[in-house]
Amino acid sequence: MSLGTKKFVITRFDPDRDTEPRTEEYEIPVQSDWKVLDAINFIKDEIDGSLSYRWSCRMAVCGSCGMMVNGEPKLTCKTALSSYGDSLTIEPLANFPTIRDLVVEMDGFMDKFQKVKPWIIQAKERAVEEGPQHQSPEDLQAFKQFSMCINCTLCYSACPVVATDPEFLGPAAIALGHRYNMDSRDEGADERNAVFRGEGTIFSCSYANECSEVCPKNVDPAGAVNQAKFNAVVDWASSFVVKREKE
Amino acid sequence: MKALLLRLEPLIWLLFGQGILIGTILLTGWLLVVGVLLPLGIVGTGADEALSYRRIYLLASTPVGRLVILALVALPLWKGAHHIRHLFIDHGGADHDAPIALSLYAIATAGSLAAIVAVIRL
Amino acid sequence: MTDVCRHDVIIVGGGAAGLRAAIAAVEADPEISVALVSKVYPMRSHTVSAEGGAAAVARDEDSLEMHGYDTVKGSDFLGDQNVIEYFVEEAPKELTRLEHWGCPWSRNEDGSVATRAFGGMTTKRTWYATDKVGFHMLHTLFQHSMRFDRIVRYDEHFVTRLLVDDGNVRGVSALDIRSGEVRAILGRSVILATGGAGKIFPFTTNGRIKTGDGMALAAAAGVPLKDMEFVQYHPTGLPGTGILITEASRGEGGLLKNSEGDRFLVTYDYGVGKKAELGPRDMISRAVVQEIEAGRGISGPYGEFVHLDLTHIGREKLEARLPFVLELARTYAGVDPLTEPIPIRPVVHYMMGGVDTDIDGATSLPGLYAAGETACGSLNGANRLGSNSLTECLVFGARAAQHAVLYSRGSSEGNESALLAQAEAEAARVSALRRHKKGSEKISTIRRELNTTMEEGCGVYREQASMLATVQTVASLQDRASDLRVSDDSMVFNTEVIAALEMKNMVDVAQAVSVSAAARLESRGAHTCRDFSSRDDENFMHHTLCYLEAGGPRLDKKSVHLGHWEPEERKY
Amino acid sequence: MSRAAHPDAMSPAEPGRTRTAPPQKPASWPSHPRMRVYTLFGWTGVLYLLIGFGLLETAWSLGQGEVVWDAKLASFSHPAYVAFHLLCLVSVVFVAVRFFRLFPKSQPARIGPAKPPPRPVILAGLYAVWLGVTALFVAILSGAIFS
Ligand SMILES: Cc1cc2nc3c(=O)[nH]c(=O)nc-3n(C[C@H](O)[C@H](O)[C@H](O)COP(=O)(O)OP(=O)(O)OC[C@H]3O[C@@H](n4cnc5c(N)ncnc54)[C@H](O)[C@@H]3O)c2cc1C
Ligand code: SF4
Ligand code: F3S
Ligand code: FES
Repeated sequence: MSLGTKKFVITRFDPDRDTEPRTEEYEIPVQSDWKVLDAINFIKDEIDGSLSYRWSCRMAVCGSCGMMVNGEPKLTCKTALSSYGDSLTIEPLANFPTIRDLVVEMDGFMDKFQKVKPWIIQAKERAVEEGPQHQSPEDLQAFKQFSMCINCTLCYSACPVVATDPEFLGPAAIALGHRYNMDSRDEGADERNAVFRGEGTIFSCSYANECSEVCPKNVDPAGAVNQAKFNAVVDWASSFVVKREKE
Repeated sequence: MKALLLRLEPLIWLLFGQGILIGTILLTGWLLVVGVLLPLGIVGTGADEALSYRRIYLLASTPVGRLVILALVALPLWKGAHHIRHLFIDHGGADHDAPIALSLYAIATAGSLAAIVAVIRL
Repeated sequence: MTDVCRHDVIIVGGGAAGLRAAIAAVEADPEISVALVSKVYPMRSHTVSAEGGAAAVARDEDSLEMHGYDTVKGSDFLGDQNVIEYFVEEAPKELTRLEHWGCPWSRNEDGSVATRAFGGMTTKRTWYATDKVGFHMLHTLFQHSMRFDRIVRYDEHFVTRLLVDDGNVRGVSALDIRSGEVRAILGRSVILATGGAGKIFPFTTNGRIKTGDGMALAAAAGVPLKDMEFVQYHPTGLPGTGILITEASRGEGGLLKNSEGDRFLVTYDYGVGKKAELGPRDMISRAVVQEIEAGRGISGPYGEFVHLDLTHIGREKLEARLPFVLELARTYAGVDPLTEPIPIRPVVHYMMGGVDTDIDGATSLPGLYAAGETACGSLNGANRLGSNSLTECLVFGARAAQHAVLYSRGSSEGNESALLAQAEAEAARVSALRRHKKGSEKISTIRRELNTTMEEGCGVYREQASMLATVQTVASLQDRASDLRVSDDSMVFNTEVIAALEMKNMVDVAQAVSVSAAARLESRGAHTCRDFSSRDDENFMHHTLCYLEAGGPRLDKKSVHLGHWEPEERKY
Repeated sequence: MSRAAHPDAMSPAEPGRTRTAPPQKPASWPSHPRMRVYTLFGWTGVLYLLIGFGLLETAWSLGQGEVVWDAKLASFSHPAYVAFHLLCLVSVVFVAVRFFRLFPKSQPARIGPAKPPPRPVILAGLYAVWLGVTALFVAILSGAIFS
């Protein structure tokens, strides 16, 4: 079913040509069941092949199609077009440098992501022959929600601290580190808490809660970050009581 | 400066959090009394009345009284200092965070120490 | 001058297969240098969208023998039995490793790993993490891979060619999408793990990136593609988008119903019989098509469909086991599965065929290995069983890497200047493409025409005449695709150049599919011909090999590795 | 987009591989209702700092003896002081309501071996303690008990 036409005001930036980002307008016919991404694909296929952006799965799970839609970070393949008026602005994700058009630079995020040691740390590695470990459904529940992050980085675009403090680890990375800390199979909390208390410290978060408001996967990174603070304080306090080997 | 700040961060956050939690819980009653009930004359300030020097002094100088006053004074200072620091950061002052933060925390520390003296002196 | 990077093992693809291979390579030799090249960040790979589960024997009531037999039978006896035996044996170990690495498998009350029922599997042996199994496996693998600093990632690098010297593969040329430069990434062995090619069809569960690049790369280097005619249709995709509603929804009790509200699968003539909803995908897909052809479909804006009914399962179980299905149906079909049936129709899902490899993942080109969906090591034969392929990525990703490491140790340095010359040529090709504003063909037009002809010729039911017509159309598209119009001449993040490169790969792969299909004059597994409606073991119990050569495609045969299990009539 | 975010926000590991446009803050922020609430929450910090020092002075005056204390009490009726206290009261209630909403989810599902109660229980507990302590405080200071 046709929804008539809508106007898209899209940010364009080509470092080879433009000194700074500019906008371009496209007026296109849209369908009632389209997501925002469908409209952008239509523009690329039919009107302007040079428009650059990332996308792949079109089912809200690969995390690559985040953009600012009318000033809010959105997963464009999940956001219904019908909930907007006749004109939409599409911009690259806020708080990230822009490489081209709607493509932002992920390097800083990937570094932070790796910094929190997002892998199982155990004093002694297990052999396959030992079989799968036991984990009660309850223990699984303790971290499950925080393992649902698709790394779409919408939360980074929404967080006021990320906007101003370039070192801040940021919601998704902290949620990921916390996910492993809360995993009953993991023994690496000390190491990660040291990271959490170091450069880019989790204590920079001012609990704006914007990250959780925009998260398309209900990861609740704000909850994770603030739980992580709680744990990091307990860990810090107990370090006065029990001497740590490494530091 | 920054390294020092990083080391202090957990403690500051703890005090800040308690400033919000305990501070807010304690402040509400106090503010109701001095902001509403006292000006309306519902609680009296006269010699034998509720807020008289003698009665309040007796209440305040108990160990519990001293502790409550300490919490009531010091914790909001930390909440305030920390939030003001964040206001600076949010409004573009992240590059000067360390000196601003340390000054603010110095103020809160001074206030807290003074509060300790004040309750001991009672 | 092209930038040169040197490593030992080069892995193309950061999906389940590529990541498992990278980890296996550094496990096999912690000193080795591994390049992990991927055209998207690894966690964006399409493995992320797999929903239902990964198969491996886990319970006492189950056995390797049973898993093996189910797989052989599912493959319509075209699977290589040595490969299958190795696979079922390694499967539990691989999934256990993933458990050790932190994969949040769903659990039974006692804390053991939970398993669910899947189509064509006689017992519950599919491990799952709610209904986001691929997502959790991929992220677990990616995060685990970050421990190893010997794995050097080349994110958003598009591999355009295999660099071959003296009959050995010695590296790849890769377009750095961000800067627009072509790099020569040199090494002693290369593993292709580039996933499937669903995008050659119009209606598919596959994401944008599944354009069969690895198959085209191998074919261009003279390596045959095997069993390309076998394209799996999944019975339950959402009309319009093609988004998958996982088979696990049937595993958990979902029922297929026609416009009259009847469970049509229980009717014997569809060949699914008693197993009904838990039959294999090829059979159920055919049953759905028959049902629609018989006029018992429901019509909607995207054609006829039938219903997948989950309403009787109950909120609690659906929310615990199938939360993603709820989200997908609500967001993309506008129905709430708690109270309404989900509209579904068969959708292109998986390529059984791929780069011809042996059990070690080795191809006919020395130094070149392949694993995952892009490879055809003949585990899946004519029809893959649901939940076997995620496990396949792990088992054969690891094995290919182990052999690639061994191969790297024994091989000598190539002739670097010859390799660099090839990379330079690639740089020139990409650069010409970038400036090709005057090309006469629009990428989206070619894509649409390719999609249309593939569906017409190589759908659920095939006919000789239409298959031959498709072969013709694809050949003409191949010519037209050499003159694509690229309006974007920027160096930086030029996605139109990528689309053009992918378009060429897709046409190549489509050619292999259509040519191989037209030559198989029987019905077996996913390849169902109306003109030849039964299986013909006498003449067609063999794999198809397709070489894409300068003069056109050439077909050959390869024998099936039989053994333990005798071919029999496939009945459920 | 209105204001620029910090130029180094999410800065590249290898800067300048290709030139980038600097990061921008979301244009919607200044007018966004959620961001307004958040900013207001930050601004209550100023009041907390002031009220903290005000209380310090009050506690100090209690130590100074009856005359000073009575003068202090008298000053509380000054309109400016009343206005300040009422402003503080409003902000304290605002802080409580926003913070109590956020607090339960920042409670880890498990702290070592201990498990805190479910989220709704924490929330109810917070409100109960808040109202209880406030009532107790008012009762004591107004002389309803301990007189
Ligand atoms: C919707 C859906 C659901 C599924 N559900 C299940 C299930 O429940 N159980 C199951 O067993 N299987 C399932 N499958 C199948 C299974 O997910 C795939 O077969 C498997 O994930 C393929 O993994 P892969 O590593 O081979 O490829 P992919 O995950 O597709 O990864 C391919 C990689 O190669 C890279 N690449 C490709 N081309 C190039 C190039 N030219 N240059 C550089 N890099 C390149 C890509 O960037 C990507 O990283 C499902 C598939 C789909 C589509
Ligand atoms: S936490 Fe949510 S918003 Fe942030 S990256 Fe993950 S999924 Fe995206
Ligand atoms: S938005 Fe930012 S400030 Fe904290 S709660 Fe979320 S990380
Ligand atoms: S395209 Fe994958 S999340 Fe939107």
